Formats: sequence, structure tokens, C-alpha cells
Amino acid sequence: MSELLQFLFSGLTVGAVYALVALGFTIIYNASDVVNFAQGEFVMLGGMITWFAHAAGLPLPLAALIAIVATAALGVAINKLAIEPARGAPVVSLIIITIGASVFLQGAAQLVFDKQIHSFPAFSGDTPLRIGGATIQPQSLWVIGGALVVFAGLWLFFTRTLLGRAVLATSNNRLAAQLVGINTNFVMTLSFALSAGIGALAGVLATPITLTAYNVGIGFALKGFAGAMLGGMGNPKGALAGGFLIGLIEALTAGYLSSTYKEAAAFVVILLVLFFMPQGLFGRKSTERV
Amino acid sequence: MTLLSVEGLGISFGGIKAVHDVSFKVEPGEIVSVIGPNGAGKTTLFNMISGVYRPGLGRVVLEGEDVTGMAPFRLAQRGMSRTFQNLQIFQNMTVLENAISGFHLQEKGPVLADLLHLPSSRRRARAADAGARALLARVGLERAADREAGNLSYGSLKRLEIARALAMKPKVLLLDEPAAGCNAVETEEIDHLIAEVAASGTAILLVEHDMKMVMRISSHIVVLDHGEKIAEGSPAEVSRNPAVIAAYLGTEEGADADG
Amino acid sequence: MKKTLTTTVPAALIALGLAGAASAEIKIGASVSATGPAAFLGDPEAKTLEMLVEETNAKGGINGEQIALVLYDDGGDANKARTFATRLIEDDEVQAIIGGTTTGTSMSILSVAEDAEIPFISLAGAIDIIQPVKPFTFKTPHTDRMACQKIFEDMQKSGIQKIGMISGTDGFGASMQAQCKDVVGEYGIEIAADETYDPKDADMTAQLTKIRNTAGVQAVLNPGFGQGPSIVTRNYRQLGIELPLYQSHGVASDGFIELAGKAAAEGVRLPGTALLVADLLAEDDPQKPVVTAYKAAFEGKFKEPVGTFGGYAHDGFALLVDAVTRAGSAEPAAIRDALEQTSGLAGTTGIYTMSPEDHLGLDLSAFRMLEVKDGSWSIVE
Amino acid sequence: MPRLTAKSATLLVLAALIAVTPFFFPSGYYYRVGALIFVNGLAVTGIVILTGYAGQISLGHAGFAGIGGYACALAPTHLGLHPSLAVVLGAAISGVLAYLVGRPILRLKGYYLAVATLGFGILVSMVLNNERQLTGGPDGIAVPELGLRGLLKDWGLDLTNGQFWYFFCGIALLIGAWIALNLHQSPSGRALRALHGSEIAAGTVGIDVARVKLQAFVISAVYASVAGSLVALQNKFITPDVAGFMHSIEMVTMAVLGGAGSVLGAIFGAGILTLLPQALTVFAEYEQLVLGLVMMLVMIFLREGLLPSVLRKLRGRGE
Repeated sequence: MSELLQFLFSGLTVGAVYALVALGFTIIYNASDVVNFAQGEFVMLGGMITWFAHAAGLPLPLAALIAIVATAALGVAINKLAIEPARGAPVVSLIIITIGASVFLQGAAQLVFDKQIHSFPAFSGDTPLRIGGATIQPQSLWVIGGALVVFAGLWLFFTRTLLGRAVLATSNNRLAAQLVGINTNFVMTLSFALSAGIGALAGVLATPITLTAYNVGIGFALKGFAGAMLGGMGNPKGALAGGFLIGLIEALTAGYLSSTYKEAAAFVVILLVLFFMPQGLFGRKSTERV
Repeated sequence: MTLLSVEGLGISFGGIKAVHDVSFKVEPGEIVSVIGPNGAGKTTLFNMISGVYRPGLGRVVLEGEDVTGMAPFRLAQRGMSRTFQNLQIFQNMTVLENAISGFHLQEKGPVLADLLHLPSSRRRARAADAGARALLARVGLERAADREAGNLSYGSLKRLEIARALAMKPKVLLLDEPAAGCNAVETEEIDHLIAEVAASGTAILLVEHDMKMVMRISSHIVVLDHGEKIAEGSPAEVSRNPAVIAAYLGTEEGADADG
Repeated sequence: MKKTLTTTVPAALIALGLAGAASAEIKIGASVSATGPAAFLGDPEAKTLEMLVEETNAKGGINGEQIALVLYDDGGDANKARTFATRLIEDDEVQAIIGGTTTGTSMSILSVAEDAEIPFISLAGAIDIIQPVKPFTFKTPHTDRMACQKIFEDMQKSGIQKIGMISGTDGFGASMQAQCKDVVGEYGIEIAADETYDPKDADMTAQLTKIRNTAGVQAVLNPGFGQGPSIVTRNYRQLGIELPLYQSHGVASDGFIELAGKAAAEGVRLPGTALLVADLLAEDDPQKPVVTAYKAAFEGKFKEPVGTFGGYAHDGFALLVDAVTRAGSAEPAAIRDALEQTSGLAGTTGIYTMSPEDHLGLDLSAFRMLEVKDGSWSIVE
Repeated sequence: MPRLTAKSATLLVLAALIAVTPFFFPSGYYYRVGALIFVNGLAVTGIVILTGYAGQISLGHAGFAGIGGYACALAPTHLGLHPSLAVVLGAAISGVLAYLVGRPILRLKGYYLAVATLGFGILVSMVLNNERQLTGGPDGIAVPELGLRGLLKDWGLDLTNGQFWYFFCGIALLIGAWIALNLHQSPSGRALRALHGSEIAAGTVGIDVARVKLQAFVISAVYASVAGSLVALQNKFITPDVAGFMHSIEMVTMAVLGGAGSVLGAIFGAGILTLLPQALTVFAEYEQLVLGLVMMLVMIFLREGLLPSVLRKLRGRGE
């Protein structure tokens, strides 16, 4: 029993990170129909900038804030410089553009920072909490809490605020949104800032657990992408569920079956789900108009 | 045996009945028009008949075979083809290649022969090429054969799409607003083309907003309103039908979109 | 190549082949994984080589001849490494090659170098690189098999008979895992639990819980490099596992203690090199001057702690300098012969004595069993 | 311009490049780079068929390259097959696997297809990494000699290793390009391009969209597999990197950057991306930065890819 609980804690911790990345994917996808493969680099930047600023002597909360704001600004820049000029390009071109952005950010990070592995102190110390015979790091609670809060915030934003509805309207029909007076350019800017900021937040929260380096982004991007697709791209509920599910599948496979093939298990589940539900778990069924 | 029989067809989107309980029959050589105000469900009806949507209710029977919800390519093999309201041209190909694509069922063969450029593959391609050029001549596009399809005018694209559909010598041809966006001369050309095709024995199912054209060429008209069939009969009968007049007067007629 | 950074852009565009011009007499090639998944290893190697070449040239070079270093980054990709090896030999016409951060890249370079009869000093762990002995291939790191042996020797001394293993699935971890399983029988030790993790994993508590719940496990061994072992160490403490934890030489650096956290790293043992305990070495230790000098130079120049891997590159270069000096010639064949006759050369990793049968020249004594005590490395007696 | 000439012109340009450039090689290393460009060009020609013709995405094609490569490493030792037959075996396994995997996943569209193919590629690379007993694990495994060079020598044609692989891969690329060009103008190829243009319209002219997509997937898998085999045989060594995610991305990038719609364009892309890291060694630290920038700029400003865009510009100026 305590064993299962331990596996669940492990899965939730990792899953929360995936979920945060998946949520970032979702926001940009909703606003622009683009899957931003540079999402993982936002996580890397969140961790690296915080470490860098903290090492330079700034207090941790301030360093984290700087990291989030700076990354959000970078997200906006990517939108303006790379995504907007490519509007209407086919999916495969967009994939290459965002992967190009990811490669570029990685290349920049190794020049600006370094190629070492880094970490900074956990927010609430390293004394593990004991629950039902299993243990969990206080930092894990920060990450899990972060994922839930971000999700709740996004849900409120999209359903309760005018601005959030404007974002959704833009995702449904860009032209119609413009016609009813929504500034779709602002919506795009906002979405990229939000998404990059959430990515950076994930990096800030997770680094004391996962550690960070200039090349950790692509791993996060792949898992977050997989989580978002498993849940159904474009649906925040799906992103949250998909992220946590992948984390849990990996942990339970590692615990009960084989740690060697735990990632294989996650991808097999994704393939199976897509086989039966081509739009993911929570994705809307789309009807083609001709 | 009836060529095409539509029996009690219906579909709902998100709980709203887009089309409900529509039935009619089409015989060889007939031109059957489906008319109705915007949003009446004409294109949705077409999409169900041609296998793009799977109907929620009812059957589509082609030459005695139940083909309800069958994939479009299987319907094509059975002799049903169509055109689209908002053009579905292969923009990445030349005009000629678009027309040749219509001969797919005749020209297809073992992929290995195609990869290795075997004589059998060349023979098939040559036959389709000749057929396609003849068709392009028939719709007046022979001089545009080697142009990229994307560069053609709207009216030319409409004719190209019809040519492509005709290539497979369909038994039933569904035309979704073939004259929309065309000028008077082009409309008349299409008008003649349709009559000619019907005269050769192909049954035509037509959705068209140009009422003059519909009245001129239809042998039979089905009227839809709010997804339901409200009238059916010869052009003369339908034009006198009070329900039809009410349906048209009750709404404003636009020229473009249709549900 | 950093030195040619000032080259103008057009020059760079035609540089395909004109690399490393200069007026140098001795041309040394290097292909290391300064980026990619093995960057953690390859980056300090690249830095070390550049630093040492600069130092040596400032001191007048070898036998009065300056050294030109042609350094390529293969990104840890075996295919690229082979291309760069070909380029070094055929185009840059180097007299010797140092490099091959990973076993995969080393194996690729090796076959090119052997065909062209150019001496190659590998910086990777696997025993296959030098066994069977290939005429032109040498290497500086101890084999991972030796690391296993050193660890099992230490376990044997503590009366440990049953252990759990948790290994990274990267080349380093997987290779050492296999070697350890191969030799463990000789020490009367049984591997009761055998788990793995992906190098990118963020949490290993599931695997460690499984090991903890395996009956009779007395110690845990974690072959791996990068962030994995730090996370394993933290999770180990989080789960409150009290058994001795052994890490591998893959994390033998001060960085490991910092990343795992001093509290969590306390008591961790691993087979390390003299480099980590420079200050604790006896004054008459032949390695002391070498280790102290390298540590001071590297940490002074790059502001980051030295590690085992940079040390491998240091030793590779030292072996080469020694061989060229003794041979009095930089002809590839002469260098090869001289390398094979290396005797009693103190490096950071150990004291090298090569022979026609042994192209590594280290024994188990090169390893020192280290333990983290009060937040820093200490030597286990 | 008559179509037949377009095909012959492509093949002629390629053949001329392969035959003439060696006269300008300052050293043997350039044969190696040439051979790599040809092998990458071969893999990328498969992507042209899948992505350029049929409009489908795969982020897992390196998986098939891995299968082709490891077939050459394993079949000779375990099954006693000659390495040349191992290439065929690898291609057959890749083809069958593509058929089995493709059936369910090709129903997916856009990003869903991308994630499914990505998952497939990762599964293959995971097996190659983890089944150490068989594959040698992440450290890689030796691959036997093809032996053709020795035969040629007996017949009086003495080539260096670099020269041999340069011409061998060059000929393989010519054959691959010839097949892809055949397909382009054939009934099957037209069907592929039709479904790229409009899946729904393709259905209405009788094209079995699912079947045709599967054909493209299988054919492109065979291309990737053969390319993987050639890399393995040439290097006499192979690591699981060949099946890695980054290699899948690299293939797609080469094709799309050069111009996925045309065989020559894609091969051009393979050439550029193979040469780029070799040219950037002087700025090794900036390699990723430059690569990322090139990927973004080309896709934003030259959407059809480098070669088609440049040709269009030249043609525009000529008129």
C-alpha cells in the first residue's frame, strides 16, 4: 500500500511538470493553431535564468520573477518574429519553425550561460513529508500545486473574463473575432506571453527537483506535447489530465513492470488512445466543411 | 430498379436537426435539383449522400445496394461522383493533372509498376492523358492544360471540377452550385454541359441558387426548408407551391454561404 | 578552433578544409562531444585541451615546435565523429588524435585512425576500445569494469553480499551496468534488484522503492553521469534509505555534491581519482604536483570545478606530449611506438605504464575509494 | 517544358554533380562528406514521397533508418546473411512494420499524426538502446564489411574506401531519385499528390485515401531503411542515434528546407544541412544558433523551400 502511494507521489510530481508544459502548449495552440515545440525551452529558460540571477546574488523570489518576465517577453518576441510572419504555412513548416526556435534558444543558452548542470534551493527545505508510509518532497507539493493553480487560473480566465473569451473566440474563428472587434494581434501576444510565462514557472518550480541545464528543454517539450495530445490538443482539461496521466503511467510502470520500458509504456498508451479516440481523451470531434 | 433512392435521410449536429427525414428518387438521365433557402440543409444532404458525412437516420440506395455512409471512394467505384460548393481542386497540380486524376479508377495499377516506370504503367498513364485532354477540350480548358490549377479563374475552376467528375463516367453526378460565381456566359456554358451530360444517360443531382437555370434544366425539383422536404415535383408544380413561396419570401436570399 | 575565431566571415565560409592554418609544426586533432547529450563530459574535455595547448605553446612547445590543435565538436553522434576523424586525418593531416568522449564516438574514430595508422587516444570508458589491443588506439580513462571491481572490492570489505543496482540508460550507465553484472560473481556478491532510469528523468523514487523493498539488499550502486545520480541521491535520502550508496566515477566532481545537496550526498562512496582530493594527497604522492597544477589552472580559467572527464583529456594530452618528447619526432608511427613505451607517467587519473599488451596502462590502484564527509571528498582507507 | 525532360534533367544534374565534383576535391575527406550527402539525400527522397507528394508528416522515420542499420549489423552475424542481403531484409522489415503501424496511425491528421509517428520512432530507438544483449546498447555495435570494394579491386578497379562509398552512395541516390521521379508522374503518384491537394476530392474520384497513404508511408520507410543500412555499412559501426528523435527531425528539416515538393530540392536541402556543421566548425559554439536561425528564416521567407524559391526567382528575372 505504501509502495503504491510512493509510486503515485512519484508520478504526480513528474506528471505535474508535464501538465504545466502541456498547458503551455494548449494556450498557444488555442490562439494560433500552432504547436510550439520551443515550449520546453521556456522551461529551461525559467530554470537557467533563475539560477543565473540567484547565483549573481539576487534573492530567489526576485530571480524567479525576473526569469518568468524575461521568458514571457521572449515568448512574445518569438510570436512577432517567427510565428506571425509564417501565418498560414502548412503544419510541417510550422513544426520546423518552432523546432528551429527551440534549437536557436538552446544555442543561445549555451553561449549566455554554460553547459553545466545547475540547481537552486528548494522553496520549503528538503525535509521530506511522510504520508501513509510514503514520502514526498515539499517541492513536489509546490509543483503539483502550481499545476493545479495554473489550471484553475486558466479555467477562470477562459470562462469568466471577457479577455479569456476573446482568446477562445479567436481560436474558433480568427476572421469572425476580428469582425466583432477583437484585437487578435493582442490576443496572440497575450497567449505567447502567458504560455512562455507558464513554461518558465514550470522551470522555476521544477528545477530544485529535476535540475536544469541548457539542453533539458527538448525532453520537456516531447513529454508535454505527448501529454497535450493524449488529453486532446487545445483543451486545458485534457492537458492537465494528459500530463498527469503520463507521469503516473511512467511511475507505475517503473514500479510494477519494468523501469527500462516505462517511457515505452507512456507512448504505447498514447498510440492506443489515439487509435480509438483520434482527437485524444477530451478533444472535440471536428467536422470537415466542404 | 431505381438508380438512386434517398430514404428518410437525417442528421443532427449537437442536438440540432440539420436535415430530417428527406426522401426522393433519381432515375438515369434525369436532372433533379435540390433547392431551398440558405441554411436549408442542401449541402449537408449532399454530404450525406456522397459519404462525406455518415447519416444519423435513413438510407441511401444506389442501384439496389445500400450504400449509406459508405466512403466516397467506394461510392466512386460504384459510379457516384460530385463537385463541391467551395471548390476542391488539387491546387498543387496542373490543370491537366487534375483532369487525369478523374481517371484514377481506370489508370490505377500496381504501385511497383509505377515506381519502376514499367511499360504497363506508361500505357495506363498515356490512356488517361489522352482522355483528360479530350475532356478539357470539352469544357474549353485545353489551352490551360499545363498551367498550375491554382492560377485559373473561378469559372474555369468550376468547369475543371466538373470535367474531373465526368472523367469517371459517373452514373450519378452530384453538382453543388456549379454556376455560383460565374458570369452569364459561363453559366450558360455550364447549363449546356449539364444538359449534354444528362442526355448521355447520367443522372444529375443539382444544388443551385440560380433559379432561372434550375427552372430551365430540371426534370424534377426537391425543395428543402429547415432541413425538411416541403415540396417536390416538376419545375412548374414547385413554382406554384404556396409552401415554397412562403419559405422563400420568409427568408432573405443571399448569394453565398449555405449550411 | 577558438583561436581562429577572429577570422572573418568569408574566410570561415571557405574554411571547409583550410582549418587550423598557422605555422605550427605539430598538428593534433581532437573530436569531442562538446554539445549534445554527452556535453557534460565533452565540454570540460574541450576546454582542457585548448587550455593545455595554449600553456604548452607559451612554454615553447614540444621539442621547440609549436602545437596546433584542430578541435571539432561531434555532438556525441557516432556518424559525425567518423566524419570529423576523416577530416582530421585526410584534410587537416594531423599527426595524432585525442577524443571520442563516448564509447560510440570512440569506436567510430578508432576504425578511421587504425586504417590511416594515426595514433588515437580515446577518452571513453568501454574496455572494447583497447581489448583486443589495436595497434594505434590507446585510452586514458580506467575501464568501467575496473570501476565495478573497485566498488565490489570495497563492498566485500564491508561484508556486503546482496546489492541493488539502479543505472542510467545512457551509454555510460548501460555499459557500466553490464560490466558490473559481468564481474560481480567474482566477489561473491549478488545483484538482487536491477533497475534503470532515463538520463532525463526527474524522479527515481519508484525504482528506489522497489529496490528498498527487495529482501536482503545491503547496499545500492548507481552507475551513471549527469543529473541522474544527483536525483537518485536526493530521492534515496527522501525515502530514508539507510543502506550504503555507491556512485560511479561518472559523477566524481565537486559539482555532484553541490547538485545532490551536501546533506543528501553525505556518506556516498565512489571510485574517484586523485583530482578530487588534491589537497589530501600525501606530499610525496607522484600525482600531487600534476593534479594540483591542473586543478588550479582549470578552475582559475573557467570558474567551474574540475572533474574526472576533463582529467581524462589532460592525461591524453600529457601522454602525447610525453611520447613526442621521447620520440623526438612527431611522425605518427614514432608517436605510436613511444606511446606504447610510456612508463610511470603521472596523470590526473593515475600513473600510466603502457605495453604492447596494455594500451591503457592503469590498474586498480589508480582508483581511490572516496567518500563524502562533511560535504567534501575524503579518502577511504 | 515537356515533363519527360524535367525528370531527365533532374537525373542528369545529379549524375553530373556526382561524376564531376570529385575532380575538385582537395582531399579524401570530401568523398566522405559527399557520401553523407548522398545517403541523407536518399533518406530525404523518401520524405519527399511522404510529405512532399502525399502531404503526410512523420516525426519517426529515423526509426526505419535504425531498423535498416541494425539489420546490417545483426543479420550477418546471427542469420549468416551477406550484408547486401541484410540491406534487403532491413528494407523488408521496415516495409512490413510501416504497413502494420501505418494502418492505424495514418487515420490521424496533422499534429496527431506527428505525435503518433514520434511515438513509433521513440519506441524503436528505445528497443535499440535497451536490448543491449542483441544491439550493443547505446555504445553501438560493429557492422561487417560489405566486401564489394574488394571485389572491384579484383576486377581491376582500385578505389579508396572514401571513393568507393562516394560512388556507391551516389549511384544509390540516382536510383532512388529515378524511382521517386517515376512515381511523381505515374498514376499512383498522382493519387498521392491528389490527396495532398484535397483528401475529400481525392475520395470522390475514387482514390482509396487510406490505402494510398499507406503506400507512401511504406515506400518512404523503405527509403529510410536503405539509407540507414548504407550509413551502417559505410561506418562499419552503428549506434542507436541513427534512430533518434533528432535524426527524424533532421530528415524532415532537410526535405522541407530544400523543398519537399521536388526531389532535387530535397537533395539540395540534404546537402546544405550536411555541409552546414562542417562549414561552421570554426564557429562551433554558434552552430546551434545558426542552424536554428536558418530553419526559421527559410521556412518564413522561402516557404516552398530553398531550391524552388531560388529557381522561381531566377525564372522571374529571366522573363
